[in-house]
Amino acid sequence: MDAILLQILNGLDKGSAYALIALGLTLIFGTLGVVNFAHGALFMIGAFCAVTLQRILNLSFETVDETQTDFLGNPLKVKTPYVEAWFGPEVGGSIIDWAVPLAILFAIPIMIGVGYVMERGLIKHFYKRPHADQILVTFGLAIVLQEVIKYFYGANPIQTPAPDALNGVMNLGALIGMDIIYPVWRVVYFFFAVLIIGGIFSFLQFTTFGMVVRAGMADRETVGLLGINIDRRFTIMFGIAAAVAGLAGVMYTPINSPNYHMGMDFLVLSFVVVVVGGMGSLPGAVLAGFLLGVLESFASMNEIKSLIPGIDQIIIYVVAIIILLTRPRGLMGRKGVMED
Amino acid sequence: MFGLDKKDTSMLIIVACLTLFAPFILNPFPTDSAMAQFNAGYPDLMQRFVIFGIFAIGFNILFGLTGYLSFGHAAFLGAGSYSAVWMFKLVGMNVIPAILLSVIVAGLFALLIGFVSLRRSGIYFSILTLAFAQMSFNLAYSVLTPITNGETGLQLTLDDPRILGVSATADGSIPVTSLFGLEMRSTFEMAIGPWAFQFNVGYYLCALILLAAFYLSIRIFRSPFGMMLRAVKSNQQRMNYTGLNTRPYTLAAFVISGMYAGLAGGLMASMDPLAGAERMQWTASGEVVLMTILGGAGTLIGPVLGAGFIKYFENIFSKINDNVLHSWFSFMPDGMEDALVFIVHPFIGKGWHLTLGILFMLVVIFLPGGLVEGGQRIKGWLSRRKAKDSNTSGETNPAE
Amino acid sequence: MGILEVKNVGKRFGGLQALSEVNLSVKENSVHAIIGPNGAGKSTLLNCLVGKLIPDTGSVMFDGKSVLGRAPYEINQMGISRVFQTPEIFGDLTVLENMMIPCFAKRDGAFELNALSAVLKQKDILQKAEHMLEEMNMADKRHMHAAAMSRGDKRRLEIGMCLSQEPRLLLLDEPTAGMARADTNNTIDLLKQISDERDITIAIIEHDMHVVFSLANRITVLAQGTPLVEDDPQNIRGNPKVREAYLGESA
Amino acid sequence: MSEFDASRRRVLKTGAIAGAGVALPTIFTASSAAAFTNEPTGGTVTLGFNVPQTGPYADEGADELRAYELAVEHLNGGGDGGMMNTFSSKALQGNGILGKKVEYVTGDTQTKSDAARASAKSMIEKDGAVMITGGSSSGVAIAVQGLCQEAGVIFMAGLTHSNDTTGKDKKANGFRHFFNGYMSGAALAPVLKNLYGSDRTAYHLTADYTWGWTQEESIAAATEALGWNTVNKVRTPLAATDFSSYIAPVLNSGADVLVLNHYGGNMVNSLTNAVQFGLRDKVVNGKNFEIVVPLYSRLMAKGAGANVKGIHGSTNWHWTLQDEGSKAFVKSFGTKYGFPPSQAAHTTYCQTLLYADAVERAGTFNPCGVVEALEGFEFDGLGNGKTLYRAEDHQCFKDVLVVRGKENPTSEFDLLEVVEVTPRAQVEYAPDHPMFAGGNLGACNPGA
Repeated sequence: MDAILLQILNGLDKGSAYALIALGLTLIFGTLGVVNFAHGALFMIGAFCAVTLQRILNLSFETVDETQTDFLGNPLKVKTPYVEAWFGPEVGGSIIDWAVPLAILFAIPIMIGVGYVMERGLIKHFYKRPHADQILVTFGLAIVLQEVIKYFYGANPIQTPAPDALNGVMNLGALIGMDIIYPVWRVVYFFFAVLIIGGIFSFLQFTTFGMVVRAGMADRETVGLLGINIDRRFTIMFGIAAAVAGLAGVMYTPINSPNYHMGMDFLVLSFVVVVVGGMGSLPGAVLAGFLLGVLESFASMNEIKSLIPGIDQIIIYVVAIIILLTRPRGLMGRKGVMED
Repeated sequence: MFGLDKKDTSMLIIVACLTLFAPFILNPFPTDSAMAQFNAGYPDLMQRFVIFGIFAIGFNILFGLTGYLSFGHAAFLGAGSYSAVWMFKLVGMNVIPAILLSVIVAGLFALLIGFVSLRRSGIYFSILTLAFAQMSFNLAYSVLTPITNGETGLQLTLDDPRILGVSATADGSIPVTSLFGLEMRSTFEMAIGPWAFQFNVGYYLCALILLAAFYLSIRIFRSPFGMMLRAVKSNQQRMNYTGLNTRPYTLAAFVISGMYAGLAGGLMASMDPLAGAERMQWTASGEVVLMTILGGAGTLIGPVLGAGFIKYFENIFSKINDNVLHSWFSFMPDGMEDALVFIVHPFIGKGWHLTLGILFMLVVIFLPGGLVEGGQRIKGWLSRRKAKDSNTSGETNPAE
Repeated sequence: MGILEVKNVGKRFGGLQALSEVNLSVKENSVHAIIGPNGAGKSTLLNCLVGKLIPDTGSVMFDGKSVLGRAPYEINQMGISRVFQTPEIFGDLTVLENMMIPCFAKRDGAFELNALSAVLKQKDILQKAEHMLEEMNMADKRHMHAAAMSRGDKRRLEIGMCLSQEPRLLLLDEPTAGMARADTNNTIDLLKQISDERDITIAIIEHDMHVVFSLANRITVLAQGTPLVEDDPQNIRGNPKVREAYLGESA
Repeated sequence: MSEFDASRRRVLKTGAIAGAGVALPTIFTASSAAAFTNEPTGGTVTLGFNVPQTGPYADEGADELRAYELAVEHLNGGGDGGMMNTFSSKALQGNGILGKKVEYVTGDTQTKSDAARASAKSMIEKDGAVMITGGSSSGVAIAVQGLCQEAGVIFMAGLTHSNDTTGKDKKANGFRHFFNGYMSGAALAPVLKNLYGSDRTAYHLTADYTWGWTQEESIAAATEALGWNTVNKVRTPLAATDFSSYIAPVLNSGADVLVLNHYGGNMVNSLTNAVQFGLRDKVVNGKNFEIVVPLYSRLMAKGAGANVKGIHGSTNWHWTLQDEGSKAFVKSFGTKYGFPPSQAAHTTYCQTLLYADAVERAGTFNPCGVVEALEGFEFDGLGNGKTLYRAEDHQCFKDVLVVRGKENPTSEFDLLEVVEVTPRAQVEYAPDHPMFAGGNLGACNPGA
């Protein structure tokens, strides 16, 4: 029982990353009708926002310590971060420690900016082009973005730890009298994802802006005819979708050390999620994200693996095939979207 | 000729000349010049050009004609490769049975996957094919290791039975693939002045098969079947209400293109008897999509151009290193040389992906019809210029 | 016995009874119009006839054979061709190719793996398609991309494509919807000519009374999913129930 | 036809043409003009450095490439000579190899068998490379080794740790300096026993492909021989990035040691995840829970950051070693590039020197001569103590390092500390050991 609860938790946790990425993808697809293969790259750029902030906070000046030597036998240069020099080791140290949460603030303007430039500079010209062209150009963009990151940050994973205070484990089962040990940061990540998803939904549901966007998603032409400048709003939505992907990336860095190809690792998976959820359906994307996360976790349980060897390698795809064959347009897809 | 009209015949002849004279065309630079780095006329790369050309031609029969975007075609390539290598392991080193088996196995595999996947269309179809291919890849990499040899890839060993051949040659080596005794790896070399050209048996076998595959694809494009496939792409609804059952048409196209992929896989294994699971990964499926669209989907020659373009970058640009750069720019003053090397450095060697990504984007942005459109534009521009020339001369003549 | 016999057909979508107790008999070689206000169930009925929808109850017989449970292409092969409200043609193909495809469907059936012979060698098909293009007065457009034509031309092409299959029943779904007056009259003339010259039954779903009364020799009025009345055009014109159905809708 | 310099290729061809009498194509198959594949006939010899330049191991590949460039510099007499000065064999003169200047070509393996073979083939067919070396994974090493055997060139493996490279898939033309899974197990097990006692229950998480399996098998066998118990061996998909669902069951499995048979990004993530789940703070069966990473790499350890502290593993070589060879190598590498070399850089540098030395001693570039010179070759001064290139399987036998993640690193390179240098005798095994059985070295192939 504990084990099952633990795997459900795990699944929700994995699912929150899938759901966040899929949500952004669906927002872009639903509003702009563009299949964005560079969305994984946005996730990756978000993660590197955290890395960058960590590096900025760790910018150091060097002092030579004659008592120690470096690996070549020269006097050791000791590095002291400016932040620590300015605010004292205590405060400075904790600022550095909180780099990842701070990176949220750092990442939002950057991601919206990246999204804006991408949409105005490139994607805009592809609205009328076939989906295949959109896939190709955004795929090319994804390669370029990840290679640029690789050029500056290298190919190895880069450790970006969570603040010490959030680094331990907590017992989630204490309330119900069970022993469910779970890392604090993962719980934070889950609630963060729920918050973002809730935020996006209420934004679309309760604001005029959101209403226009939803109407535009349903029937772009008609809304355009009403004299509403739908394009400008869609540009903003692209920025928001980029920010969602970016924040998902920022918060993900303590869970797994980011590397330049993490976007590609998530890309295929997030497309499977979006399609299983149903193209263009926001609730579908979120639902499918959590569903696949949970199923993936269950499939990695030893009991299930011993029943069907290798099931954890293919579970996502098996589920995708079953769902698509029984529900032609995914869980919550609309008819006629991306079917030709 | 060959049941083709004049235009298609001349295209076939052009392709035939290009492939048969490829060892010359691809080695334009003298062996010792700094530009020799850009020579692509060595057997392995030439083989890859034509093999991936075959793969892309087949993919284009499905995608270019019916519009069904399969993201799992690499699975058929992989299945073909594995079958061919198993043939070499169990039966013998002749390439003919191996290639035949790989085409058949890939065809059956495609029939199975196509039958299920074609129940959906659009992106749902794409994701179904992707899911099947990724499953094949993941299983081949892990659980199916007894059949696929997992990470390492299926290789020949000295203990293979090879019932119609020998397990090991007299000098204790693994025998090499051959066509009735003609070894695939044997190469004729010819030197003309500072140029060197290599003529490889394996390459010419691949090239002949490419020509056959290309010819077949022209026939399919021009046939009623090809027309039906284009009609499927254009309007399925009208197809159905015109008394035509679209499913068998798309399935036939899927199987045919799967068999092309199997043929490519079989040839790949025949040139180099190894089959790795990476051949089935989604990136490999994506690569053939890129080749086809980049070259020009739905055109006859486009996929072959796209295949050449990508393989050229992968194999030539990745091999340029700073040393080579310095030797190119060595005629310049030191500071300038270093500056140039510094500028070019991110785009070569380990940066070849970056260059490829940028070129993809440029082609897609400015040439929506792919490289073929680029060619047409140049042709159009030239003929306009010619027309203008003759016009102006026509105008000036009376004045004189 | 009509060529098309619809008996007791009912169809329900969730809480909405779209069709109930529909009985209809279309006589061979007649022009039969089905009219009715918006939401009367005309399109649902049509979709039940061509295999796009399967009715919950009742039967649909064409030439003595049931069409229920058959796929659209099978029903078409039985001899029913359909013209859509917005012309459905092969936009990426040339006009001539558009015309050849139904000819192939007629000659080779629902599927034929004819991958090696050249299209241009199929003389009989070419001849037939060219002939039909001439009949439709569009021979000069044969090498044009179908998508590039005017709407009226697309409609003519679609009708021509259906006719080249030599169907026994031609179903038209509001063939003049959204057309200018001149185009509408051309279409009426074309349909008249077809029904006069050919051994063909036409069933037409229409909104526009002008079209209905110019063409039909039998009319069924559908209201709220069920036939109100079936009669000759002159009788329909004066029928108070019909007026009520239409006025009631507009009020 | 009369103007040519002494370039290798041209001379080769001219010679052949002259032999045929007229300028007609010449057939290069067995027993034709050249004695062996790509025989260098000019004033230079070309080596092929085939390393991952794209993909997850690109940084490791870049470090290998640096080491190769350094080795070439030293072979040609440049720099400070590095380990050439400490190497026990003194055949190398610093004038290239056999008097021929060493040139090199580079390629990208992409850590894919296919791409690696394509790249190696282009080096052999286009650039005339007489030796191929490099790589950062066993799949690639085995694939390229097979190719080199067929083509008739020497393959000097780079970083490859699978038992199969010199076991089931060994080839006469292939040589491995790096250690392997069995040696990791043999070196680690006694240290672990001393540290954690002999009454331990281990849980293995293993990357689900051949390298992972051979390492899992080796470690499990070595630890079980010392009294440990293995409670479970769980295979994780290669593509997995989040290992939480595999880590979670460990908590309640009754195990008190977790063995992570992962490498590269997999290792970084699984270790990070395990630490996140608080495994290191747990007490099971009255003992502190421990994590072991059998194959350590400093480059990868960096990605795992503070999580590696106190975690034990094995490594082929580490830059803090204080023998003369290591010191010389670190000095010349560090001076040139500004940071210490990785174990991948070390093994590839050694392989290049070993090849060059073997050619010098054999007096020929002929692969069969090189094979003969390397087989049973015993040397010292390359950083791992007295080392033997065993003739039976072309595996190097040398000391293996057991290392631990350092608690208080003084720099970003100072992540591991050497706990024990396990002597060579302890990691040796019979050539027909079951974990290495099933292969056949075959005969050396000079190609052409």
